[in-house]
Amino acid sequence: MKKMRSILCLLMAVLMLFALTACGGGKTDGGKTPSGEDASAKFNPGPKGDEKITLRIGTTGYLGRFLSGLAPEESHSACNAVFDSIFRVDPWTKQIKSDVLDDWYWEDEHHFIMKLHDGVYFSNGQKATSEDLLFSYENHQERGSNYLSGMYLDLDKCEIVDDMTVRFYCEQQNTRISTAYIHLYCKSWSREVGWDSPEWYYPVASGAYYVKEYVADDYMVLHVRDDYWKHSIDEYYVEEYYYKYYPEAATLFMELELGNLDLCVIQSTDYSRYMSEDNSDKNYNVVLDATGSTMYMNFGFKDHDIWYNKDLRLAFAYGINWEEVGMLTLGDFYVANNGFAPKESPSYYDAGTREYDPEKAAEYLKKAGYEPGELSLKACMMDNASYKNFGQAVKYYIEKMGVNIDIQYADVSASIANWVQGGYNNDINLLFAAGGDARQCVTGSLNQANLWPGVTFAYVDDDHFQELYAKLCDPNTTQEDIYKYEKEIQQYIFDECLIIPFAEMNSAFGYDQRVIGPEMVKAITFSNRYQLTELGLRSNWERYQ
Amino acid sequence: MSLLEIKNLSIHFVTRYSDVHAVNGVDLTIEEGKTLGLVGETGAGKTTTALGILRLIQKPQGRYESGEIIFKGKDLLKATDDEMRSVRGNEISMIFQDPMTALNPILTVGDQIAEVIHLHGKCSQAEANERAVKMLEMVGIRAERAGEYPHQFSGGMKQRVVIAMALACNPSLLIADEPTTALDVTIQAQVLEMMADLKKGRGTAMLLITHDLGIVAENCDDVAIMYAGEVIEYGTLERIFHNPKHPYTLGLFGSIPSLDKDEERLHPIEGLMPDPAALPAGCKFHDRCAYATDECASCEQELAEMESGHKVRCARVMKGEI
Amino acid sequence: MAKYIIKRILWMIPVMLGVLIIVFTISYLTPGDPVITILGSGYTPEKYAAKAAELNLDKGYFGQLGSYIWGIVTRFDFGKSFYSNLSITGEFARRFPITAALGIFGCIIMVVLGLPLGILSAVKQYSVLDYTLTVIALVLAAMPGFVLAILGLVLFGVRLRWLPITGLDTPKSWILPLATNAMPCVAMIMRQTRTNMLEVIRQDYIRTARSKGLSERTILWKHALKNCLIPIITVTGGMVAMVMAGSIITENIFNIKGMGTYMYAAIMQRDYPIVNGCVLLIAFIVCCVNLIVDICYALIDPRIRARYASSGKKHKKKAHKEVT
Amino acid sequence: MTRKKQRDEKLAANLTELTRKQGQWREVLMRLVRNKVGMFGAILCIALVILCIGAPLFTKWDPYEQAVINKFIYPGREHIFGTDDFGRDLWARLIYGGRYSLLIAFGATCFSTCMGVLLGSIAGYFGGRTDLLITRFLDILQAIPSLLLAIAISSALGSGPFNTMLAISMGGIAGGARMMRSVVMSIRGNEYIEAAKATGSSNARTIATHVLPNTIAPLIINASLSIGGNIMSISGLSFIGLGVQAPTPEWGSILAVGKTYIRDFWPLVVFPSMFIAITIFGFNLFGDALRDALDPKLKD
Repeated sequence: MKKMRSILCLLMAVLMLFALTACGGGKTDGGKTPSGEDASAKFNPGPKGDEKITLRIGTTGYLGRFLSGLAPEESHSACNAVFDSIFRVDPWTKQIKSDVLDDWYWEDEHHFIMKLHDGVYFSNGQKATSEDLLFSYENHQERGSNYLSGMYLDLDKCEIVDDMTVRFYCEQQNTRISTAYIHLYCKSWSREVGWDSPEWYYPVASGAYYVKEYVADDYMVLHVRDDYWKHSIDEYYVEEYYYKYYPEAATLFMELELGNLDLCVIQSTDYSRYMSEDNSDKNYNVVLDATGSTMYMNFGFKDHDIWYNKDLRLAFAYGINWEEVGMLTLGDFYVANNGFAPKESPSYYDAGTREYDPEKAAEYLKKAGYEPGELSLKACMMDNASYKNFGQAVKYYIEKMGVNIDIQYADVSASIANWVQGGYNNDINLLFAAGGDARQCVTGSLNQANLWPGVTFAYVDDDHFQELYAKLCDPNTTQEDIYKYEKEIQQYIFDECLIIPFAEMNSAFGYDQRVIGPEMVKAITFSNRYQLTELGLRSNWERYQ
Repeated sequence: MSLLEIKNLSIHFVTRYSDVHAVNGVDLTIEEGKTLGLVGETGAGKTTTALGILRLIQKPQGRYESGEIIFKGKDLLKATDDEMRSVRGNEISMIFQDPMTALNPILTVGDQIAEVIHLHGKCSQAEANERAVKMLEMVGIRAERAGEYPHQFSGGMKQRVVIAMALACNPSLLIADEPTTALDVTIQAQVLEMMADLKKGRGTAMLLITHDLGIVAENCDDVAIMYAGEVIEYGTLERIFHNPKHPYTLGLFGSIPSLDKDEERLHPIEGLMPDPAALPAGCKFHDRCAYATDECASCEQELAEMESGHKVRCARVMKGEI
Repeated sequence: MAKYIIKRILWMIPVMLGVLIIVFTISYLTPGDPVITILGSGYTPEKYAAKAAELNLDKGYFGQLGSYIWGIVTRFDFGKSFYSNLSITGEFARRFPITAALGIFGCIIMVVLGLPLGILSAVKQYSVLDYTLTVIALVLAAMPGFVLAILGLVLFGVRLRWLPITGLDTPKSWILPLATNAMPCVAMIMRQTRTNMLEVIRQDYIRTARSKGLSERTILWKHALKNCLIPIITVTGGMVAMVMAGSIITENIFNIKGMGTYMYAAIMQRDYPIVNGCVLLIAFIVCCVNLIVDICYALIDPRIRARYASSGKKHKKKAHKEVT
Repeated sequence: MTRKKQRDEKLAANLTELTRKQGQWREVLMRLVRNKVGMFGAILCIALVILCIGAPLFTKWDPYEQAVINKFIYPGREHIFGTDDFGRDLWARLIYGGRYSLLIAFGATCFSTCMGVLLGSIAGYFGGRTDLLITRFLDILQAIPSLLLAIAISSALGSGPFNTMLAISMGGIAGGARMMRSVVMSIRGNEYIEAAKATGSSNARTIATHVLPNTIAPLIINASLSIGGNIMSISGLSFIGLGVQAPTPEWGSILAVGKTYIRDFWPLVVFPSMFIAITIFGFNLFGDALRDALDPKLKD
């Protein structure tokens, strides 16, 4: 009697398992086209009267430290609020602007002049001088951060003209010096506390917000300064940012659903579920926004001469179903794009597509002189979701083509270290300009392609390409010429199959409709970073009132 | 009026696979202050009968098919649980066979005795402890050992504790289920002698269950011999020992090796106990009985009175053929 | 008896030392150079040497081990995290109480729920209650922890909105994490209690107790329960280790800032000082629990208490391992 | 009379005949077969093993064959268990994946049992100082929860089937060794061990011939019960991203991927959990039945 009942137990156990999971799952039938923008007007977010708010932001990235440029990447958004940036992109005009410089220009081939605004004060009351301006670049070399790469700066030859101007010396002209993400550091304070002190969690800076509270890997509170030199305190609508870290993305989205968060980045799985359900009455909404960076596969030219053989590159172009790889890697964020600028950007150019054709791929492979199964490649990728998906998707097609590939996944910092100078064992790899470029231009996406030493596999060892790229980076080429060259370089890349672009990266932001509108969210966010100083100003909110 | 009368008691154990008839129509009576010996091979239903009296048969499987157990005029089978609880340990108490496992290993000996006194004696805990210590001294255990644990006592000493516990509330009937089987011979005699003294002193009736005829001879007033769940011979000690009639009883006495003759081999009764789940019809002993006839195998046997104070369940005996 | 406890505590020191050495060796053998990961890309040889010296990575295995042990023993300093440069001990001070509280409450729930349910299903064998409890136990024991946690989160947090889903500020928010972390252990304890109880109920001394006229309830609580506690305590000891290890998964999903999330982040960033520190502290808790388990044995079972006392003289031996 | 005599002789005859032919193992097997629940568990395990080894026979789909168009198809006629986030057939992935899961679990159990036997028998047999040392080492091993130990080791050795197996087996050693030690110590006292020593057999030979055979029973029980635990640890490691890496199909890693789609596509969570549950349940049932069969005094 006891025997039979135990078998019954198993059946009931399996049934219960079934029921538990089924009721946990929601219903879904594939994602629809993004339509988050038509938020109903019944929520009228934005400032009413002169009240101030606390904005709650959720993130799955580590809060990190306020020392920009060190792995793992510190929280860019928080640095943007706490420090004044020497150069950053104006979210409204999408052009380069500066918080602290009155003027900046190329004096001649080698000299770049920066004029500091007279009246910038740090939070410890000290006035900013050209010493601090120069120090803001020197510290990166001193600390070994890779932000100076690509500026061809020779810091010994830079000199201070007067207490508000600095003349920088560069071996060759470049645009990177005026687009890189550099903050104004206070030299005396930095020297006093040194780079390793925990003081850097409550930095002395000239930005609009100061760090009121910081709990590692938990939350931080940025509060607006009442003695900010640029704007008075009542110009600010957002009094405080409450920045909370969530290790688990699923929990982050649920917090948004329950109304405990005002702004956060959401995953493609949550996004596709959101789009498939009717959300008219929900207090939160989602907006999709191009991050300005495109996704492309690089051939590791440097030290891997197999890639100088064009047939092999073409075999890869035809042998991999790029549309499918895009969909598998990015899910509902996938937008097909064969160029190096997002579709919205004026520099967008579709150089043409190579349809997935296994026979042609086999042909090219034989023409390149490899029997199926003869060639074997190695790659080391980051172990975050999109790289893992890309690795799985590509590995399937490459092996189907008859090429063996061994993909290792390493954590963020180990893979960066591996990409940049160790190992060189990357025959192929996926890259998307991590920082993205708010100006959504080709040079922004290709910034690693001409950089040496930089990301080892991204360098394109082709003279004509480097020549075209140099023209693009030359600051004095006119805007029309830039567009012309951008088209030319993208066409050249396609014809020579130097790099295979296949997707444009969107990211989705969840926001509380009662607090903030979709246009504001799109404006102040690009590639998962928030322009918190801009978001704080009441005037910016009134644009969309 | 006798202290305890068991009339036509039958207990069956019903499981999915088999229906075990452990006890089939047992009739026994125990007089005030007297000792009844219950003798039989293992599996004859002796212990089941004893447990039946205290209604300790395992609930789901065990079932009281029929019969009554009249104790001091009250039928215990009809009694409510509370009534039974006030009887157990107070009016009727029991000693079990294996002393090694009969005591709770994690409670002190004194506590275990005091527990039953406190429960039935309706006195304070302190007084219960006192009486417990007195009981221990009566069974020959030093008072200061009351605070010790069962694992600190030998087998014999443990049995003494169990006896002390059983007699603590001065019960009118003591059921002893093979009290000395697990002990070696020397301790056996001491324990039995002690039980006899205590019994005489307090006038306690006893149901002594054993398969050792020597013990029965010395301690019992009446004897009942059980076979396959039935009492096959029942009578006073003299009648049974001097004039055994039932073939099985003769076999039992025959299998005791006599001291004066030098015998090479023992004389066991051939064959095995019948399977209680599939009892043969008619006389249960007929397939092992030397005098069995076809008639024995067919008709049911009655426990009839052969002479005063001596009953036998065998038609041939009643007809005087054996 | 007290002598035995002191002896056991003394024995904990070499065990903890052993744990420390094992954990350190494992992380020492891990490939990947911490200095490069800290300095990032543009490192120069002399900066590399300076940083290596600072993290005393240049002293070779025994040097590092020595300074690591010395740091912990004297200043209770677990060193600094590679990335955040914050002292680990400070973080532990803040996070350890949360995980410890979760662990202790988890254990209490385990015992408070597991024991009675086990007894109930043992006493009422083959009843409907027995089977429903067995089915629940089977499902909970077979489901990996994180599936249970996320299901609970989705079901109670988002769908029904009864319980808050993150943090531990309101008492209500303790329910979900504790439930999902302790449930599998409750199931195991329930099964263990049931088997033990079934065994104990069949013992002779229970029949003796019944023959003494005690009511079923007293027999259950006074006689049966105590006897079947011993093997259950061993299982509970084991469960505590499981609950502590399970905290990594639960704290992550419920966003509780305890040792679990700290260690998870450290594993992801390959931040070895933190991983070592967390493992050490959790191992310490498990050692303490094992000691408490041994003491509970002695409290409950006089036979073991006797053996402990006598073992003080003879060679060291933990007797209770044989009993269970 | 004669009828009775013949029946007795026949009974006695086949009784002796039965016991003579059966060794101890046959008797255990007899008892095991009679235990229906145990048999049910055994059938479950064997079915799983057959399913996984003979995977190509049970499905025409290739576990690595991916196609985005049939992503997240619900279970139907074509795909029995539906498809996963890469459009690969879930049923194929689960039965091919079973090879990895069961192999890792078995491997880990064998490794920890062998180490356990080694350490346990040495500690039990020699006693004294070695026993003290080994017991302390076991304490150390047991102090670190097995999941943490597995995490530390697999992050050191790197992920992959073999490293995961090694990492998981470390946790199981302490349990096996401790049990082995108690069994050996109880046997060591027996006379036949002294007799073996008296006849001059070396320690190793004594252990191998006399001590080990008696410990086979508890070892098998411990092993079968620990397989369930190992499978749980594998899925725990995969949750943290350390266990077997994609795209290798393995129950734990499929479940870890399923976790992200728990609210969108329930089959990706239900079916791996079911496979894990059935395996654990099967091995536990079989283990319990084995314990009852090998250890008759433990009444059911």
